[in-house]
Amino acid sequence: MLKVIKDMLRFDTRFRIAFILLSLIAIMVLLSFVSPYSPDKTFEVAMDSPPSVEHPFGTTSRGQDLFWWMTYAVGNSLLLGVIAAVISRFIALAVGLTAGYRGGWVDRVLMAINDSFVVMPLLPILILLSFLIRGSLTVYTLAIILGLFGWPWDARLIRSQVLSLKERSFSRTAVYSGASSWRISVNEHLPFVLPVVFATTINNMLWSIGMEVTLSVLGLSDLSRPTLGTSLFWANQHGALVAGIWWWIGAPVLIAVILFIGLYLLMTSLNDFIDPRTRLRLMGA
Amino acid sequence: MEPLLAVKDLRAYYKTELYGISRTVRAVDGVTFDLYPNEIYGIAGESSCGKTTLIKVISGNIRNPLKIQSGSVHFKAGDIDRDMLTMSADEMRTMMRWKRISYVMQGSMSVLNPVRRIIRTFQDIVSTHRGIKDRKLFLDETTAHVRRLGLPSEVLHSFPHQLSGGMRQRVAIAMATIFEPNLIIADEPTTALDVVVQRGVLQMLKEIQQQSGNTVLLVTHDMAVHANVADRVMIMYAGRIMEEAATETIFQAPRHPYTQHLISSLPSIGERRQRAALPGSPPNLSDPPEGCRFHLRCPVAIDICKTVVPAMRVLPDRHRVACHLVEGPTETPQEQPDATMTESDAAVTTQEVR
Amino acid sequence: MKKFLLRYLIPRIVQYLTVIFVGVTVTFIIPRLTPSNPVEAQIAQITSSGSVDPEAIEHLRKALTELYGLSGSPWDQYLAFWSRLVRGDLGPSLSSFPTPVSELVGRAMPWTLMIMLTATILSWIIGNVLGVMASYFPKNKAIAVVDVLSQAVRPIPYYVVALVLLVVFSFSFRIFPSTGAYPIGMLPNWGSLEFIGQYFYHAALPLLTIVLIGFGGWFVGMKSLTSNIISEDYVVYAETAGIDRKKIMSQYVGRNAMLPQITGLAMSLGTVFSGALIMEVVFGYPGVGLLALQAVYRNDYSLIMGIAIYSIIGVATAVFVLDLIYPLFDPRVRYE
Amino acid sequence: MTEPTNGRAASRSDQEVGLVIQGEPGEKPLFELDHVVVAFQIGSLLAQSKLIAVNDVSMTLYASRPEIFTLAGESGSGKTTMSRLLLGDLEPTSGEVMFQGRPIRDVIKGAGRKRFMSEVQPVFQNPFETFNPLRRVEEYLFDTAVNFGVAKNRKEAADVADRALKSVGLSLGEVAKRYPHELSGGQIQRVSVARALIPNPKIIVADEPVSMVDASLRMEIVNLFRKLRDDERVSVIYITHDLATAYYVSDRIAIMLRGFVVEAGPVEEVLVHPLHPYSVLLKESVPEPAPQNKEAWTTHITLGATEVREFARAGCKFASRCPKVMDICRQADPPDFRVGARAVKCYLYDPALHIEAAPITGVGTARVQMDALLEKGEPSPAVTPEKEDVA
Repeated sequence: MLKVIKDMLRFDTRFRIAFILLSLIAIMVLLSFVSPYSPDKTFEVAMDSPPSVEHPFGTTSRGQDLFWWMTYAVGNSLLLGVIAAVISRFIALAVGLTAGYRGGWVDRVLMAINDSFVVMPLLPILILLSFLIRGSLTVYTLAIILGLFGWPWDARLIRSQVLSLKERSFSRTAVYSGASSWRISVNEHLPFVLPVVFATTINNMLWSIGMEVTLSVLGLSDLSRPTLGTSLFWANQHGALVAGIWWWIGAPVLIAVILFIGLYLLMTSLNDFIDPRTRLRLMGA
Repeated sequence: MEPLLAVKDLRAYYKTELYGISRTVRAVDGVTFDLYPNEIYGIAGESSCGKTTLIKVISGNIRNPLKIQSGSVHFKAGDIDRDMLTMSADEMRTMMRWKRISYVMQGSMSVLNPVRRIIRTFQDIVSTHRGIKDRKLFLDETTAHVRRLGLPSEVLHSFPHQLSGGMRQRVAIAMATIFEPNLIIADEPTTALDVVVQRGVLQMLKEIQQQSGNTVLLVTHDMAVHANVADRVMIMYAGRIMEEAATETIFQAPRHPYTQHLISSLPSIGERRQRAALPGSPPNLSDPPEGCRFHLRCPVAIDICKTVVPAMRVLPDRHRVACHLVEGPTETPQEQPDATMTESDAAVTTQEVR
Repeated sequence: MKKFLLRYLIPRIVQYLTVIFVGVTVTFIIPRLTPSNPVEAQIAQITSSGSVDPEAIEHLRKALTELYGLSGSPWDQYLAFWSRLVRGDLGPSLSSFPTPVSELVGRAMPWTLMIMLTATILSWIIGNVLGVMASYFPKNKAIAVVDVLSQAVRPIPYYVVALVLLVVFSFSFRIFPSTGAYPIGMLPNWGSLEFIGQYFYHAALPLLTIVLIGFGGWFVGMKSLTSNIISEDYVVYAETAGIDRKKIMSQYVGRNAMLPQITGLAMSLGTVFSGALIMEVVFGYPGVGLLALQAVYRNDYSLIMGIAIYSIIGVATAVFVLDLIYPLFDPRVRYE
Repeated sequence: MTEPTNGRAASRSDQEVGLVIQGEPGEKPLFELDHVVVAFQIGSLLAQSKLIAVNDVSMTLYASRPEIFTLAGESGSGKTTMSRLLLGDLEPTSGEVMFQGRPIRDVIKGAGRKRFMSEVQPVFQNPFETFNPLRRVEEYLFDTAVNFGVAKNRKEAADVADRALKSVGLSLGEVAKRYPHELSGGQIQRVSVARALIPNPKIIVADEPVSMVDASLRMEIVNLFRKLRDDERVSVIYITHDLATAYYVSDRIAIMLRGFVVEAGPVEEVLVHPLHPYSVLLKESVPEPAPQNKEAWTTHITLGATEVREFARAGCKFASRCPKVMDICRQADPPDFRVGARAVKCYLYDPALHIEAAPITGVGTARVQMDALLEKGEPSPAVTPEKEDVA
């Protein structure tokens, strides 16, 4: 594992950049555990002071130190992304594998529903849903909701992967070796399906963290919890842009850019690395 | 007679690098041969013997990671008398492609643009090389050309997916011959086809060659096809030429142990004597054996075969054999021995293979 | 023709109806699965602003229950839901009572669609053209810059990109207006040149945003498609035949790589539409997105419901239209 | 059959016509196909058409008479469908496939499936697809040994695998820890046969096992089949388009065309003196590896690829290309006519028609109007050779 990271750091610029950016994010998340300020308290520091040595990102009109608030925000946003990704992975795998392996009318029905969700504009539906439960909305419930809606694209990908694997001769060899369908999926197909699952995980995290930003800006989330979205919500509420408190908008935007570009580059570089074709080429095929 | 195409000591390698691991596949490694006007020259060999790479070089399809290490491909016909490897992409396009050298690719199923009618590809080719002033005239000429080759003119107005595989391969041959080029390269033209269709396609190719007197370079792994179509045959193994001779000689009096084995193992209807199988398998070209590349599988190998690359011997009737057991004058210039590997090559080919 | 109808058209129509069916059903089920009761929430909001006669509240409760289609068994509600939908009657908006929801959405939708469709087509074309060029001229510096730029913008959430562009172009440099589709005080009048000019002036930044975010995806997709297609036999063949490189790029590589991109466009319209809504929120553009924001702020449940349903129908229809056009580009579908 | 073949007569060979042969007295045939038809529905639910991939095929195969049995034909002839039928992947649309005297649909029910697989094993066409490129090939040998109860654990399985590999001229030492790409096509194909041998099957169904193997390695596979038949008493169903290796290795052969077995019998007879005009054409089209006759092979004008609509036609599927075509050929499917030990589906051999037995030559000289190529009424197997595999 360490060797892999070392190799990729040496030979893949994208991975190098991703590594640096995500290290910054990781440091921020860790710092939140030693934060001198509680994220729930307001008016602990002077209001509206621009970035300084004491307050690296400045302070807000709510009297909060923006840097330390952002350390919580990044952590919460990442947590939301991970939960949503894990939940949607389970659904995507279940739907994709079932449709791919069962085939026939099961496949047709599942894919008709799946494609409907792919095509549908999800934002209005998410607005409706969050609107109805906004009283009881927490980071966790929002993560679960996003997880429940974030699977269709990936289920489709997994299904098509399974369909092509099923057609390959080695699957039939496994059948005639007396292997059970369960063993065939695990031994023969998983090494090909896992890279797809992995790549889509990061992609899905990007999607759900972005969606949280959107819903929060509309006021449809737990606004007392710091996240990338609620940071922007409060900045908007206090008219930070008009009032010239640029750092209040700037800090979350900067962090978001670092986080998203970092994750995206990590995904593309890992994508190439865990592609079975790369593995085969590295083995000398 | 002067050769139409003279390939001299050609070395073409694939060089790749992935996460710090470099590999050099020495697909064509010191190949010398001549093509003459008005002949069908066959290249035979197993998978990964280098024949496909050789064709890529001759047809001017050198793309990464394929790199020319050394050698020349000299073309001489009409006003052209040059090494093709020194030509720029533009020179290749304006002087050589399709006017002088055309190409019938492997995989007739996929060489035609699936979203355009076939006439449009003809149109692209003709307008690039000759220009189309009068569309009606172009249509008439193309239709006449296609009909002359025994194809219905309707094929021109079809999409590729509407034609059968054999028909598509014939269309590809019609395209390759529209300007009557000096050299037609046919790379496994019938591999995916059924035997009945294969026979028809090869007959068409042979008829065209006989009528126009040009040269056809026919690449196929199927020795029986060479027996029936080619005038001369070259046998490749692991990136090198093992033997080259007139078809009759190759089949009736082969000298190289590899050729001898290939010929004697061919089954034929009406004869059931036991055919021996050759032990082992072709070497990995990213780490080829020293000496003769065939020595590991050769039933008659002697010590020298393990260390020294056999020189090409020239026997009567343009019969060339690269084997230490064959007596005869060596060809000049002598092929370079394996030791010409440059330092950088030595560094990158240390990849563990077996 | 009959075969084409049966093999191509009917599955598409079925899928179109499926999307609408699934979408409408989801929007029907969601409020009934959530613990909150929109009627009670509405009443709580009204009573909190002052004491109201309990009898009036009871009356209101009944009216709202009827209005939201919450009376009767779930199955009755579901059927009633469909029948109202077919009649195009989704009840009145509560915040702009008694304007019907369909009228409000109908008024906002053209603004969204105009800008979204223009921007989508633009970004699709720009992304695809640049994508083909990127893999065909890998050494071109300008395209390399575009490549990096698009890769950098692509992962960042819509809202953040829009916000940055708003700050840069209308706060820092004041090139474009920061809000609205036309100046405040002006009345929409498509006959007046001044209005049309103002329309384009106001639409420029939102348009730019969607294009900037959108083209990256098409660019990356096209680049990987073309890099695959470039090694397809028919391209290698065309190159060996010496056919003009520009012609190969457009007629051989582009034409074929375009087909999956059209399918991709159809599949991504929902996402693009969602993005357009976010853009409107940032730029205060008077489309469906802004309407949704207002509905959220004003607690207008029926309006949000209407927006969700009409958005689904609108996007599904657009996808269907695209599906109908597709055979024009792919002869294999047309002639099979 | 024009004559019933039931009941034993004085001479066994007297009773054997085409694909139906006799076993030991009282022996149940290993495989018995009785007028088997396989039809595929193709197209969507609303625009269906029927493709008959296997049409009225009967044959028997006995464990007491291990043999190499060739199914030969071009793409779209139904030979791959036949292999799937014998492997129990498919059930016949009509007719019956019996395995050891029981209908195959009963045999492969539930746990019986595994028992059936231990008797009938496949070898696939593409050696580089036979094994998962990301798994070591020996895993498949161990899996097979353990799953079929030949070995109790992996340690025992190693011995079993080694023994199986030795019987194909390899050893576990040569194969151990290797990935498919580290072996040659010929080696993998032999490992594939070794794996198939582990459960001690009575039949191996090999679908084009050498078509993707290099010439110098091809004979070792084909010779291996002979060895299996003679030493291990395993029958091999050899499915191929290559008549030369078919002749070299097999005992009986069936020539297939559009789902029909048009000619079947002992390979020496069928391939040396083919009777059906299609068999003649096929044999004439095979290039002989002898340059002496090259002029003949390349000067006859052969046919265009007019097979496009043949599936749909009534009567003999070869009628549109046949130089000896008669009116009756276009009206009804020819039945099997007996000629010696052969069965030939051609009216030329109908004793009732009293046709002079003249040798068929120059089948390839007829030219057929090629515009038929452009009709696309039926799915063309020439365009999509996998068509016969749609299920």
